[in-house]
Amino acid sequence: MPKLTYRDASIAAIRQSMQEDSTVWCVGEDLGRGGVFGQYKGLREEFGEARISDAPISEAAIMGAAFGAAMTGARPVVEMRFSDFALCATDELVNQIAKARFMFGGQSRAPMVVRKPMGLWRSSAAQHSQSLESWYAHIPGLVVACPGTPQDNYSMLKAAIACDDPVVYLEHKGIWDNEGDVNFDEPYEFGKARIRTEGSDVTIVSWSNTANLAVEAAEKLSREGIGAEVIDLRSLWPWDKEAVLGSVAKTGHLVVAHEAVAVGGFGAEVVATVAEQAGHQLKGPVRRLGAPRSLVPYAPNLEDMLRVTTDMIVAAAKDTLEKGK
Amino acid sequence: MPKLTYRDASIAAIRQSMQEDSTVWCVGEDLGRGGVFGQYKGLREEFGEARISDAPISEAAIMGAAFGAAMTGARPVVEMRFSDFALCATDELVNQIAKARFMFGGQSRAPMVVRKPMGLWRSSAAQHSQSLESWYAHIPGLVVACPGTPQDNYSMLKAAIACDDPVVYLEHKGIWDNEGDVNFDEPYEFGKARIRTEGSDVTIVSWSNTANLAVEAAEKLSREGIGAEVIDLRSLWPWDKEAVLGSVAKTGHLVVAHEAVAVGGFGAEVVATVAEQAGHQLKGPVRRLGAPRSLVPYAPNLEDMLRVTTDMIVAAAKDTLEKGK
Amino acid sequence: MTTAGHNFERGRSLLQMMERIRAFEEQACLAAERDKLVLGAIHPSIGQEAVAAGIMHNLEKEDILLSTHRGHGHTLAKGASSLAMMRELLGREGGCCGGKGGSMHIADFDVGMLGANGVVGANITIAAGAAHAIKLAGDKRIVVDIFGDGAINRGPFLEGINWAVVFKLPILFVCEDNQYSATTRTTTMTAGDGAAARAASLGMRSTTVDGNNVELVADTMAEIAARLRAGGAPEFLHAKTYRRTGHTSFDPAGYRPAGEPEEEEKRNDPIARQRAVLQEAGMTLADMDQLHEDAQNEMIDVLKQAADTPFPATETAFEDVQDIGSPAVEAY
Amino acid sequence: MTTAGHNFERGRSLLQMMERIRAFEEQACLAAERDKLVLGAIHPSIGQEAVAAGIMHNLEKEDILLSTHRGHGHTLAKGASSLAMMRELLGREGGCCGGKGGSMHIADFDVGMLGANGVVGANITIAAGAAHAIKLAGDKRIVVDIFGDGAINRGPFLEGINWAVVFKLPILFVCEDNQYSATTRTTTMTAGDGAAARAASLGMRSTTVDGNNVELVADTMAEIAARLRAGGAPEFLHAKTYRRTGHTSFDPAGYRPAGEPEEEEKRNDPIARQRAVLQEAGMTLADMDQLHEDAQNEMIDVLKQAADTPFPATETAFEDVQDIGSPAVEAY
Ligand SMILES: Cc1ncc(C[n+]2csc(CCOP(=O)(O)OP(=O)(O)O)c2C)c(N)n1
Ligand SMILES: Cc1ncc(C[n+]2csc(CCOP(=O)(O)OP(=O)(O)O)c2C)c(N)n1
Ligand SMILES: [Mg+2]
Ligand SMILES: [Mg+2]
Repeated sequence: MPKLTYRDASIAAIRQSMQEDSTVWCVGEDLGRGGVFGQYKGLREEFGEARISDAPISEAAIMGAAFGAAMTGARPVVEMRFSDFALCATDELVNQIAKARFMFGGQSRAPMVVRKPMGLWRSSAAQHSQSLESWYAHIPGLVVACPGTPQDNYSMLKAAIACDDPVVYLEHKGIWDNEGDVNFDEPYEFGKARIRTEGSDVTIVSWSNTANLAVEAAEKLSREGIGAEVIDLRSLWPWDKEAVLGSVAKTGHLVVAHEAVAVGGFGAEVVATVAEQAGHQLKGPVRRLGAPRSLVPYAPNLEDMLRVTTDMIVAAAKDTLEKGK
Repeated sequence: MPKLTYRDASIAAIRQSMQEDSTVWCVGEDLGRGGVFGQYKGLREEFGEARISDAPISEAAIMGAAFGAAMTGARPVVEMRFSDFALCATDELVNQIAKARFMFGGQSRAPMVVRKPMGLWRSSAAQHSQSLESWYAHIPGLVVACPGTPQDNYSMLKAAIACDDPVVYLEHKGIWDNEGDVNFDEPYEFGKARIRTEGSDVTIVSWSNTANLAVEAAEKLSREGIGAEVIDLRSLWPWDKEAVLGSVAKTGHLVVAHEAVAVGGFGAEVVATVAEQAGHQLKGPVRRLGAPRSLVPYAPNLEDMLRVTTDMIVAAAKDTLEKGK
Repeated sequence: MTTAGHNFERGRSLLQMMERIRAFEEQACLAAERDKLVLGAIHPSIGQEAVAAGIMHNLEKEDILLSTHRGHGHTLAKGASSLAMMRELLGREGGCCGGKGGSMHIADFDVGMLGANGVVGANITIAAGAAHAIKLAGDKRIVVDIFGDGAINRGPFLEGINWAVVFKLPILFVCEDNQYSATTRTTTMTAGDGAAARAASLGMRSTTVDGNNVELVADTMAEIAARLRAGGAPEFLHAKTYRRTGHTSFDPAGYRPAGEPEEEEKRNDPIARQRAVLQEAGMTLADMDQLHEDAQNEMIDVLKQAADTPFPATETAFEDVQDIGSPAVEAY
Repeated sequence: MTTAGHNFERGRSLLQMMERIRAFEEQACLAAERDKLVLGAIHPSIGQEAVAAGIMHNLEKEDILLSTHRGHGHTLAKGASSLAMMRELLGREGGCCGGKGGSMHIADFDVGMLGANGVVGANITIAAGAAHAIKLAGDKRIVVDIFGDGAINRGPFLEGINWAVVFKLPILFVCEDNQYSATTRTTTMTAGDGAAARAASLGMRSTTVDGNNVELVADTMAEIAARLRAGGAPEFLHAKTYRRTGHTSFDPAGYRPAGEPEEEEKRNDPIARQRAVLQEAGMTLADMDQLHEDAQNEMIDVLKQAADTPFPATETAFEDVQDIGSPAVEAY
């Protein structure tokens, strides 16, 4: 099994998809030079400029044109550079792409992947650091993917390109260099979580890079004899309710942790679902971790005030166990 | 006390604000002819075209220009016509308006109101019917208002125009003709809910037009001897946690109902907050009502499948009471 | 029987299509106002039929069309079924979008009509993308995107046209300029010399035509289509017309100068003008009246049939959202 | 000592400002690369200083400026403190944005500088709005908005310029054309004749200048400013320059033709060109070298001071979000 970075895993997924299907078309600014994070490196050389297309600084046109192409036989992979810039194409994504198949009574499909690197990236400040996954989970018609590991960035991106729905594909821009084993044959099914660590004392639900922190937290907890089950949801729509409810039935304790602002974050959906469907199984108060409802500052010490850390996850897990006694 | 429609209450609020403060400036498409729902009727005649400005079909420019003006001494009231079209100006609202004061270290303010008529309006279909209030509640820097009655559309709009933060002001386009008493002297403070009906058996939390349905539901319930406390949050950021937690402490039963899609809706935030902070006080499972994660169809019978109704609220209240026994 | 040089068959068929569009929309307005059978807004194109008829005459079924909220005429002229369209307006089973889209989202992918759009200007970039896919696939089809004069003030106008020119895509952009955007006279909100000047500044060949002269629209479109099919660069057509009705069928449009629509109807009706042309070319009044009557009968019948069609099955409210995580299979 | 007709004092002050901008950015790049004190990206404008100096020379403190991610030079020339700016780049207390914005959001409202912007093109509509408020208030100030050549492909370019012309606002839009957008040569992604042609199609008076000739930029801006102050219509300035560095200080920019930046530096450095002009006008080399040294010393000192300044107090991470529902007072 090769060891790949999160970045290279995505390149491998695209390369294989493009080799297998000549309708796959990547489009975005500066793709010819490998993309702003190098996540298209080498592809222009292999597939040429018609299939690895540079684009003008026209996010609305990139998104809209990719959609028109998707309805007309292409399978676009759209690069938005920073998820923040995708807000320049919100009408296209939310009013057009997500709704067309339904509005047109099933006549069309939008088989496309919208790559939107998200999250904190040291001192990128408020316009280059957002995590808005909960927005997209709220929009019928969209699939929402948040890979956290090289393996998942390979298998989820392949699955996203192969599927006929529009997929909002949120890579975390802080972990392009993370390395891990990648099994090219590992299948992925949207809506299936990965149990990152097993445990029977407390359930920790997370996704994207925060799931990596949750794994670290579980290691720390295990040193104190606490068994944490870390569930990496991987996709937020659909999301693996069964895995979460099953784990909570076992542990009776729930911590949900993500990098996005807590208020209105997808953690609220997870907690609310558990409260509705399994509230009686909870043995301690649920704990939800996310950023305060403040903006991402530039200065590193201020930026750190917005972060959910491994230690915060550890503390939250202990807190719910403590209070549940 | 005059009886006014929801529409006329908003006109009265704007008129008074414009009389009191010469920097208030309304801008949007077709405002000169009174606005698409008549919610600016008569104002052009009184204040002239410089202050009740027509605009090109340029939502991004309307939003962006209003912001630039707000930083330069004006107090814009921006009309987006249908909240859906505001998605054409998402970068402006979310990346610029919400973030500027913070990014610039407090040097600027954006005292502006963005009016976005939202919600179901018979057979307007998927691009003219959305309710995205949970999106805006998730964005630091924004205040989010969802008035449900003529009184609130008067006092909340006045307060929104007077305040120095950007306010996303979501009127419900299905209730422009609703009538009610309006007390021009009633003050409004953001973050204070209105207890629409008092009761000690079950807490029903809602906002916008769904709060009106909740009041109807409470009347039905009261005929069956069930006392429902209907809390109309009115603003979603800030929102009145104290009122909700206090009521739940009393009733032990919670129903949250809104028109937006349930998944990722603001109901999740309310339920999650209660689960975190008062889970132990719940005597029955919480119930969350919202639209299924489907799009709004055109045919009236299909559209009705997406609606949260009075009867559904009644049933949910009874269900949590039943299960709590 | 025909004057020299005039393509009589084409002229007749252009008139017939305009009559059908007119009749369809008249019935649709009656369905809305008289019968209250159309609950959403409809935007009639009465008086603008020459644009639809003249352009679509030169398109093949495989060619692609995208349109606006005011798109009944374009859709019908592209070959969609009037019955399926009327059913859609009434939100019925068998509507071209299964009753889920309504007038503003009318579409018939089987005849290459990829949708009206409820968001002004949004189809400009989408249409460019359809043309992009055609070019990527090495297809020979062409794309036409029609939008209103109001749309030229939205960002996608710039972004979509720049895109089409940069990638040299097989597409024609048509600005159907009816002089109004909702209740606003568009020129009052439009800087510079308007649609064609903007298109030209983006490096696009641009033609301006009298959009109520159906023969001229058809001639012009024939040339443009030929150039596009020969691999030419994208083009722009500015078709000048006039919106005779209110913005929607319910809008009395009192904001227009008194007498303006009446004057336009008298002087500039595309059907009347084409009848004059055809009369000149030797077509009898009786023949022309027959076309009118046939169109009327077709659409009266279509409205009747549509009104007799049941509403869609309620479970379709959750169908065709998405395959993965569909509300039809997921609890919510 | 000066040649006839040449405004010696102005020329000297233009050179001085360019030297200060150059020195500031050289130090900022050192702070980023050598000292690792700047953690976010910085976008140097080395080689483009004439645009900032020439335009700002003609603005009053009360006039308003909006800029881009590449905005250090504009901000300094508008009168911001170099120390507050350097502190901002290093994310320190006393930075002009309290360390919360960094290079891409640099702003100094006290000198009318309403912000750089991390979103390409976004300031175009915002700047139009600032001018709108000025007009509503009956003020006499003018607004300048500067953006790059890449921004002309974004929708706000169309919408913002249309807006300014329709409402006849006191604003100058400047396209600072350095020929590149990130790693792309902008012309490869731009249809038609570019910035000035587009502005003209929107009804705007448009001037194109050699943006590395600081005297010419200043002369042109003096005329434009006079027209705007006299109540004239909004205008457009296309300033041609060249991006000598990579897109960010970390970008080696290997995608450019070999020798291109070196050639530009040799032939077209705005500072060298202005030195030649001033020498011609009688300024001594020693005087010019002194300006250079003063600027260098100022910025070396500024970097030292900034590096010695503490980071902001951590509680400021929750301040200045909003008054109502502030995270500083609300639990979350
Ligand atoms: C982005 C957006 N803004 C506003 C509207 C509301 N609206 C619908 S049609 C219309 C006028 C459009 O004018 P024009 O483009 O000239 O087309 P016409 O109606 O004249 O055919 C407006 C403003 C909309 N649908 N989308
Ligand atoms: C909307 C948006 N898209 C993409 C980017 C990423 N980006 C930052 S600067 C830049 C290039 C801008 O080129 P230009 O406008 O010519 O300005 P320059 O950098 O040359 O000064 C790009 C693509 C962005 N910041 N905003
Ligand atoms: Mg029009
Ligand atoms: Mg540039």
